[in-house]
Amino acid sequence: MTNDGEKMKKALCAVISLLSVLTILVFWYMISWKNPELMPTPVETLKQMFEMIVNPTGVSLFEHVAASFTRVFIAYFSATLAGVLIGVAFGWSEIFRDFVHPIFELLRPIPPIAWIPIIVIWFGIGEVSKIAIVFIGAFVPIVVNTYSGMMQMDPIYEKAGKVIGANRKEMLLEIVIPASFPHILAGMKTALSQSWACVIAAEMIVAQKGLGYLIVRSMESGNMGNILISIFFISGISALLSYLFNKLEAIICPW
Amino acid sequence: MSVVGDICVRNISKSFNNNGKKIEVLKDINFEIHKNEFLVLFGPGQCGKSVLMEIIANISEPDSGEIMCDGKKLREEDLCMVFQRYALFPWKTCLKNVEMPMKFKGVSKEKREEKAKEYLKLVELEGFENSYPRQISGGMKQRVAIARAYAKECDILLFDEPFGALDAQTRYSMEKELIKIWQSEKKTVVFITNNIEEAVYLADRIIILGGSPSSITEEFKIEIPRPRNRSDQAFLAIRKEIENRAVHSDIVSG
Amino acid sequence: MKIKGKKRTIIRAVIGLSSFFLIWEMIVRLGIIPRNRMSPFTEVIATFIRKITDPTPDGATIIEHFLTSFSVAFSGFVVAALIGVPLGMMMGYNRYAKAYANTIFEILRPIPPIAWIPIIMLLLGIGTSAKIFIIFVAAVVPAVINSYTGIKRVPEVYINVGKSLGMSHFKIFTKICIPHALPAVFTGLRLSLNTAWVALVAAELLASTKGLGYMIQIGRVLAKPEIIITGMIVIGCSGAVMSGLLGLFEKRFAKWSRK
Amino acid sequence: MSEKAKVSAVGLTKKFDDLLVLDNISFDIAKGEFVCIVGPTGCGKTTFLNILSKIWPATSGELLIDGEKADPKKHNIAFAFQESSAFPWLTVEQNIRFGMEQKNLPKEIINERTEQMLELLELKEARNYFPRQISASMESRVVIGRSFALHPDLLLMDEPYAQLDIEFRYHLEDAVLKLSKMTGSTVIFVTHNIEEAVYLAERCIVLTNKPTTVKTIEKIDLPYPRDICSKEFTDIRDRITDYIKWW
Repeated sequence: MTNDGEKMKKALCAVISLLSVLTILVFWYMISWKNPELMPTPVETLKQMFEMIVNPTGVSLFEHVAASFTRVFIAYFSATLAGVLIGVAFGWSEIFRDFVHPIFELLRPIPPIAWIPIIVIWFGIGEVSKIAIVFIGAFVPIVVNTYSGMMQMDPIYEKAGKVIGANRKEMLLEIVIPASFPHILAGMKTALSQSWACVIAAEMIVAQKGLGYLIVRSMESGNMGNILISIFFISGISALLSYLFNKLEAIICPW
Repeated sequence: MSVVGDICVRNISKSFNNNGKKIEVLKDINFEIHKNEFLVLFGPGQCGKSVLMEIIANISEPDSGEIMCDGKKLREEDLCMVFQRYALFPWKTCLKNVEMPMKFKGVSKEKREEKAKEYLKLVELEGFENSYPRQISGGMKQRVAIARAYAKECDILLFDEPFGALDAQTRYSMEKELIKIWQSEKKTVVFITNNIEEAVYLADRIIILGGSPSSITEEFKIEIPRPRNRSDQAFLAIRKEIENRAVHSDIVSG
Repeated sequence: MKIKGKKRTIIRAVIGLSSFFLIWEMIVRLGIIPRNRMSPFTEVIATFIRKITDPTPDGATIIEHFLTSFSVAFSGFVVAALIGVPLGMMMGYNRYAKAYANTIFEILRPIPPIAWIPIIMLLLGIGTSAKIFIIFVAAVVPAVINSYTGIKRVPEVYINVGKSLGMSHFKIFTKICIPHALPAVFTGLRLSLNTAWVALVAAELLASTKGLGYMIQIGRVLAKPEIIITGMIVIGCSGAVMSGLLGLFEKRFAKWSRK
Repeated sequence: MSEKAKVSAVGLTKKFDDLLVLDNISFDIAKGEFVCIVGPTGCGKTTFLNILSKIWPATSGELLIDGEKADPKKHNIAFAFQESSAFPWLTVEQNIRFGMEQKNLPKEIINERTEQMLELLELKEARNYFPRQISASMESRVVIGRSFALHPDLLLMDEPYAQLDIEFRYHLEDAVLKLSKMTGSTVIFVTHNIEEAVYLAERCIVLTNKPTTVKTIEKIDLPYPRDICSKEFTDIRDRITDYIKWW
């Protein structure tokens, strides 16, 4: 492919991807044209969003976003801490693995959303129950990835460690954990998207504030505009977070 | 703490059970390793050379027999090993990789950094202290691994087919370099290879492993003066002799 | 020590699990957690057996709940697979299809599947077809992405073999890229089946008259923990069984990829 | 350019943007000739081979087979790559048949040649195994079998068994020699190992460092099978080594 042929092909692709964004907008217009009272046109939604940000009525959009964000923040970091610790314990100590891992495997298939009813009964409808649900959503992938990272470590590292005189503690801290770090990060990335899914689900079912709550309230009042705006914020934030995560990952874990 | 006398490997046997079936790999191996000698263990592909090496390095336990030195069991602090697949830690720079054995021995930070720089100079890698293993070539990675082995400052160095993954020309340069380092800083070396030319180029003495389960079949003393020329007649004569006696006898069709 | 190792691990697993159930039983029996918040393990088992035939108190037997949920989730999954896999592969094969479809996917991907439920419910109501559409939208994303990466990650050396044999671009795609991508496609299908199952439970939690999601929701409303836990166990087990079955399928089709 | 030349390169040059990699390479190879290409480590041999096999287009210059422009669709070009290129989803037998099926050879010829290759390369018992279930040396034999089964006009081999144990190499070298004589294919064999080149080749093309060009072409007229310890062998080997020696 000569250079300019290549450039021309790339330009064509860019045009086509613009075209696809266009199709979404056209599709959106079609739906709103078909049932106007239910579905606002993209322009109306933008105006509504602008309106909500500039002079909010009642609970502002910002507060909803902040509520959801803090819940994810708290749950995600505690889940990461607990998940990595337990994942490493599974990988490193055979006794802990033999006794506790079967229990983890028993509870793992239950999706985090299925925990909502029982958690609400246990912790009521306060902040604790929502954070608990997000915690479960983030905790499981981190444990799974940390554990598999340690199991799949190349045995040559263990042999090399032994031969250059590393004792058990040094082997764990200096060799095994760094070697499984890429897997741990992969687990944290999945956990990030899972946490966002869980916080929305939890808020949709039991909350007074948060984007999930805003969506359900708007659903009941048939305010599609609000739903679309909240979805825009949800996907925007989680896309931004995973983008930042990838950048962070490239810096701290290039191997 | 240094190793005084020779090392003797006494009737080492090892077998694995591969889902029920017991496969004998090594059958009472006996040989001596003399002080500051460059000993090469030669054998065809899967004849258990690496298994024997890991037993010497006590990474794995033999079924029977032991490895004695100065009257007591050879200890891990007395030896270090270089692997075919380098085994450098990708998350550490070359300098930090070489520092690790000293760090595990509790050497202070400045001292080990300075010593590590010295060892990198020994393998002609000054200027690469802060680059990561992924940024350097296979030959250079192996030189860092050799520097790391020397950094442990033990008396015995074990090499498990270290140049197996390198192309022929890089292999020639690494062999020349290894002999240069070995002559400048005398250690007892046990070197595994399945390449006869490499064995004759490097060894003071060659021990041939063969048969299955493997046992010592031959032993050759190489008196050619160093640095050796791979095309001179004496070199080629020995190489031909080993080839006839050791290799063709039991070439296993792969 | 070696042979004993295998047996020892199994013994320890049994001890671990039985102590888990024992502690669960004791906590409730001894009243550490009050009866209306948690029911003991034995009562959950009893409820499970009773519920196989008895529709009270949530209006349907477990089997009816399961069948409702399974039929909706599975049909949504099948549609997602039939559309997602070929679309993903097409994206891998032709750069213009990729430019078109990939942009849409990059926009849809960050939206959590649950967030689709309100939009679709408002537009299509809360009937079965609405739920199937919800599950389709949720399940199609992993199917497409994994099929796409499966095609894209074909090692260059295999493609070069095809080129040196003078094979056409299409033939390389069908004879080399697709067979190599099969294991990745199956991983994608397993992921989308799991996503389908999760989206189904979520949809039922929000609005439904029958199904496992409805069962655990009603369990909460009626403050009957044993109903909730039974529902959770069935959801968990059926999810695990389905992905296990898919694993067998994969073994059959892509057995070369296993050692 | 003598007519009888089966394969000839005419002024092959390759530039990546403005980095000159291949600099005006020309040579002629007769039908059924076994030619080795040797060069210092990292002298762009793989780029050279990818151009020869038309996987990459040359910036300028031509490759001719039987005087025509070489084209994978028209001519029979086979390529044994360095890293193992047996398809993991096909069994050993299917792998060997794959090349011939793509060239739409008649059924009986495919069956006959497949049996022949399985027999010659001692892969008979492993015919139904997948590449992941057999040893590396057997896998490289599958690739060699697949390539020779085409009776190719031009067979390119890029150090096909570099990663193998040394003593398998002797085995495979003899197998390649036997097959090339039997199928009468013109072989271009690339290697870093000068001893291997002198052992195999009728003629040896020595390349320079980047930008790669032909330094010299050495004729090796020793009878087969050659004794690597004989005086004449080592003299030729030393002469070629001096062209390349960087260590």
